[in-house]
Amino acid sequence: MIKRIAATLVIDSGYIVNSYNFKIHLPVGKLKYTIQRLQDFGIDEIIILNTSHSSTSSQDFIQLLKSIDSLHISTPITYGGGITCVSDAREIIRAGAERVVVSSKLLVNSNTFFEICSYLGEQALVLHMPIDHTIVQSKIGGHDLNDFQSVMNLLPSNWGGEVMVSFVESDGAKSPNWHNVNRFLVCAIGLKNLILAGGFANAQDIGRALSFDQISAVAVGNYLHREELSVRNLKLNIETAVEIRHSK
Amino acid sequence: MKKCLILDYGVGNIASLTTFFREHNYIVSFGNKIEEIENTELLILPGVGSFRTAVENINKSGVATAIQDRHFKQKPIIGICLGFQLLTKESEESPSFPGLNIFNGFTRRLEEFSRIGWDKINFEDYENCPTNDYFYFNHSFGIYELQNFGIKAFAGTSQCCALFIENSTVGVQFHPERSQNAGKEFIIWLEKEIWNLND
Amino acid sequence: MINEFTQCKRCLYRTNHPLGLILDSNGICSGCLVHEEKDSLDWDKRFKILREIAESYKLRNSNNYDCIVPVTGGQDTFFVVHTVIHELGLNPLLVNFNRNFNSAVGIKNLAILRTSFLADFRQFTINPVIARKIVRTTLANLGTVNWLSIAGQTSLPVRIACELGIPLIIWGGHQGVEQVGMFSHTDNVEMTSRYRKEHDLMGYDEHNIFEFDPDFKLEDLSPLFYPSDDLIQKNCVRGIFLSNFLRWDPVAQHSFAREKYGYLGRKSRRTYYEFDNPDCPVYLGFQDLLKVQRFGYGKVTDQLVRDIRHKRITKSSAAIVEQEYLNKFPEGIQEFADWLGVSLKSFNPLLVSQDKEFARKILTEEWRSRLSDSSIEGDIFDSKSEALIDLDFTNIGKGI
Amino acid sequence: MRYCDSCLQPDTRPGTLFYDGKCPACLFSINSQIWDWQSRVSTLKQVTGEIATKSNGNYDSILGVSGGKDSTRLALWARDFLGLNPLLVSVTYPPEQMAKRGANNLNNLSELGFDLYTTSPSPIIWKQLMQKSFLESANWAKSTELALFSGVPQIAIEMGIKLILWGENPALQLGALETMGKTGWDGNQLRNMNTLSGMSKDWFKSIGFGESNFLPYRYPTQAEFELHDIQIVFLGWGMRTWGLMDNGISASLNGLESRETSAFESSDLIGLTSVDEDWVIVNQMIKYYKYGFGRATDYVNEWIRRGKINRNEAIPIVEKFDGVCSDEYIRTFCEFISITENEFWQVVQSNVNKDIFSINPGTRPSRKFKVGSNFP
Repeated sequence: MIKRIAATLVIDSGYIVNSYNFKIHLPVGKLKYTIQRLQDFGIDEIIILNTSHSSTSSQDFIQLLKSIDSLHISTPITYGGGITCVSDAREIIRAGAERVVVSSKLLVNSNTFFEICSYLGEQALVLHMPIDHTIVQSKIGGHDLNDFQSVMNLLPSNWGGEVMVSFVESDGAKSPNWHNVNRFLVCAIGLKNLILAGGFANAQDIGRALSFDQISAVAVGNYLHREELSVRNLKLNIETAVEIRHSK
Repeated sequence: MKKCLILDYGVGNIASLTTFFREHNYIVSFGNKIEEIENTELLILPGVGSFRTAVENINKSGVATAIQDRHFKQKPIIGICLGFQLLTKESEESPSFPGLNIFNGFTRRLEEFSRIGWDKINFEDYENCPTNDYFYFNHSFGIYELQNFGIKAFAGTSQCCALFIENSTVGVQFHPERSQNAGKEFIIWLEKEIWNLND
Repeated sequence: MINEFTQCKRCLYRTNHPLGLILDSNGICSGCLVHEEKDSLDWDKRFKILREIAESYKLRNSNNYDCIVPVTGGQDTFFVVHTVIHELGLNPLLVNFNRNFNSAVGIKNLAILRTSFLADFRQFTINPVIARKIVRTTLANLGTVNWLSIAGQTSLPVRIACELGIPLIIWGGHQGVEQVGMFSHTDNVEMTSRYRKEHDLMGYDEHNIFEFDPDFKLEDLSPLFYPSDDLIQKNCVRGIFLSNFLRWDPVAQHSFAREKYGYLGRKSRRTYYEFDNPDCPVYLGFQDLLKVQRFGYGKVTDQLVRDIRHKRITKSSAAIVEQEYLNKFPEGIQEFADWLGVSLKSFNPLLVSQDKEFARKILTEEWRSRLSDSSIEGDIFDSKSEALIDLDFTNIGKGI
Repeated sequence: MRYCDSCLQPDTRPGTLFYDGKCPACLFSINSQIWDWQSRVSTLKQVTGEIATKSNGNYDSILGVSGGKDSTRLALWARDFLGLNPLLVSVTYPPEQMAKRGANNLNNLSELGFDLYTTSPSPIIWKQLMQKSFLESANWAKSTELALFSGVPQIAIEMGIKLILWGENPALQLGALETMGKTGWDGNQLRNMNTLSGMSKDWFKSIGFGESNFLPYRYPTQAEFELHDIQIVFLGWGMRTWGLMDNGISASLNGLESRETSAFESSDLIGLTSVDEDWVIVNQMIKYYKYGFGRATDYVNEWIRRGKINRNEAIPIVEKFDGVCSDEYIRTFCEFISITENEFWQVVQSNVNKDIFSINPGTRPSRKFKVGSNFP
């Protein structure tokens, strides 16, 4: 499979937001316009992380996913946020998403994770693992490195889904903290299908991340909205030993 | 305007398929009645969900023979992802629930456990292929050893079959409705080369 | 009618702000949060980044301009042009989209601009027949007069950049950052067509305006076309905003422009501050009425929020000032009706359709007299008397 | 100095040749009676139609306008008669120099339903070039004329518009043979107009600015014309009623605001010529002192050719109004290019054609010749 560049769209109070260290959210705009442009730029996948699930259930998000379909969106969509049971996951797939993002809490605290896997098929799941080098088990469910390994051990060795690892400290930054990324990659040797996120905002950092075997995709966040033709230029300027998709 | 029917078997991303085919000038309907299956110009077997649920619903609505009938009468069918697997004999995902057995092959768990992302498809000795572009795959089961004579293509380095066409029945493991421009051009290619369905 | 959206604890904005506003856990809005950076960032370091960008575009070649600067007869044009020429040492081409109706002050400010700086100037005036048609359409369907001039102002400089092969466009303030804190200043957010369509043009760009009025001819709107992605990429066109690189304070910048260049303001009934939009005779008049109807706040609110954040006024006294100005009868409304070629009464159906108390107003037939010829009798506020020899609502004027 | 037998045009205009005692304009108007105007119009329609289709973007042609009589008439004729969709381009004067009626006339053109694209060179540089041209050749318009002519082809190249529309063919109507193209309507030799040629880069740089400050004064080269496949077409070639009065009357009836000041101050008899700014009157006066004919002569010559008045009735009009220019125009002109009125008159007097004018200290130069009779 070719390596991918995904877009992470964090949602708060109904808006896409710029997210800084998972703490500060600044409003960027509605999903509709940004998704349209990301598709124009040939993004490989769109990951929607809805952080406003605490106030509204994922139900109202079904309407939103359906409305996205009216925009002639022919880009794979992955939705996460507020999924606590199989029926949530089923609704979201029916509404048009390809995959659902589930938090590590579901895997650690209950059997729901594996129920969803068997119901939808492992390929429809993304396990979200925020890595927080500063605070262990912070409010947002951040894991430090040995935490990460203990969670990974709960997964069957040939698990068919993907794991999205986002570095909380460089969320929204101009570039990731490569010292910590390298430390993480060492302890993730042998894993595969990892999606890296957190401060990936230029072709050089993304190219470097994609060159590791464990990494199948890099998810770009705030950078998407900062420059014109953001993703398109990224794809043009990435010189990796690894091939990426250039859409016609 | 052409007509197409998305077969309702309790599973699949109905919304995105509807939009996708509407954009190709189809009047899209959704159902599981036998006469609907017989009259529509294109039958679509949607793609996301579990093999077992789909087979159960097909049997419950008793449409299996109508589908097989279309195949023998060269009436256009497209099976997308799970829809493609349903066309085979059976699937390792739900062994005791036999498929439609239109394609002589088996669906088994992927050697690579899952294939998520974009890949090119390479045809086996077939000339006027569609544009050589990437398509979106998202599956953990795949079809191997297809004995039928037809147009066959594989995805990247994988052994599982990415596309198989016999008569006017098309099975694709990838999602054209999620493959941006490549998906659009692929449907146009099918209409011209395989189904000669035009507005 | 209390506005059911929650208000920021520190300023007057509510969460129904059209650009999107988010409150943090303490009830402070994203706009106020980002504004704090104005007193925490090292602005010498920020300006150095801008200088480096300017340097990289300066020595391109001598048979072209170094950059394009979009200009109007108001806002922060003088400060931007001054900064580009005298601080950054660039040789800009000044570009103006003529909205088809200007105040005399606006035309004079443009004339003063042209004679005060060593820079060439270009202006595009769309066919007035088409202009009126567009204004009628966007008035009826988007409740705004302003769509045309924003669509033009945000596309003309980019088109000229592609046509002349000038990659850099330098804008003044980024409204999204300054009003609702969409980005941190340090994000150096640049011009995008997504922002233009979604926020500047309320979701409708020149290609989907046909949803409202199918008998527009596409080529009639060509003066509003935004260049294609391919064309922008081919010419490496990018737009940067000064407000990310220096401590952006329009009030201070206007007084600088007044002292150094003689920048002129223009009084308005509905605001206490006259130097933001002196060039448009509608923006603070009829347009502001429509804005209050739709969003419950007006231009005076924007100015008060700015002053609160710059600690020039407290929130409580700002709330009083806001109520004082929000319901004032706008000036220039008869002139706008004349320009559009309609009577004052013809605005009433639109005004009632946007009214929050629609049902009550229909019952009482109150809406019929909202505007009538007598509305402006004895209009003591005769903007013409204070204007210069030219009248307002001028399309093209001499200026000096 | 010899006069044309049939009108009051002296042979002092540089680059014109009289033939059989007649000036080129008279020959033109005599010959034009017999030309097949219908076939000229259809040629123009066919030529402009073909080139128009090659333009990319929304506009198929581009027309240089000042808002004056010629451009107002041409804009309407090109759109409503030839069916073209022209973009109007105007190179505008600095705000101080532009007349209020000039702004109103540009506005009038816009209100007639056209998109209008104006390009305005920096007034600071414009003023200094005006001063330099005036001090050197007593013709302040030499540098500005280059900007006025260069704006249209520059924008045509920038926007990929292949067809440039122009008014009269100076070679035919004014006898400026150096601009003669392949055919009557071909304007691609316009660059050789004597007022345009002879402006080297160094001349510009001598006022102390860099090359990138003179971009509006760069007339595209012949190679650029060919590379971008640009073709200038003289529409006047196909318009039988093309002339000062025809255009002036038609434009006025379409909203043109003419010059109200009396001809005793402007020598602009009907107030229809160069109405966009007023220091052209100063230039006309100086042209009169150089060549012995001015604005009034242009008017009466056309009236004579159209048989409105005969040569003898025209002579007293020329004697009274040619070379007239009120002190006010001179005062504001000197103020604009920051020279004193003494310096002004020194430059003028050093450019007076002393064969035909005598210099009188303290008053303006006076004619040695009698209007209408060859001299000496």
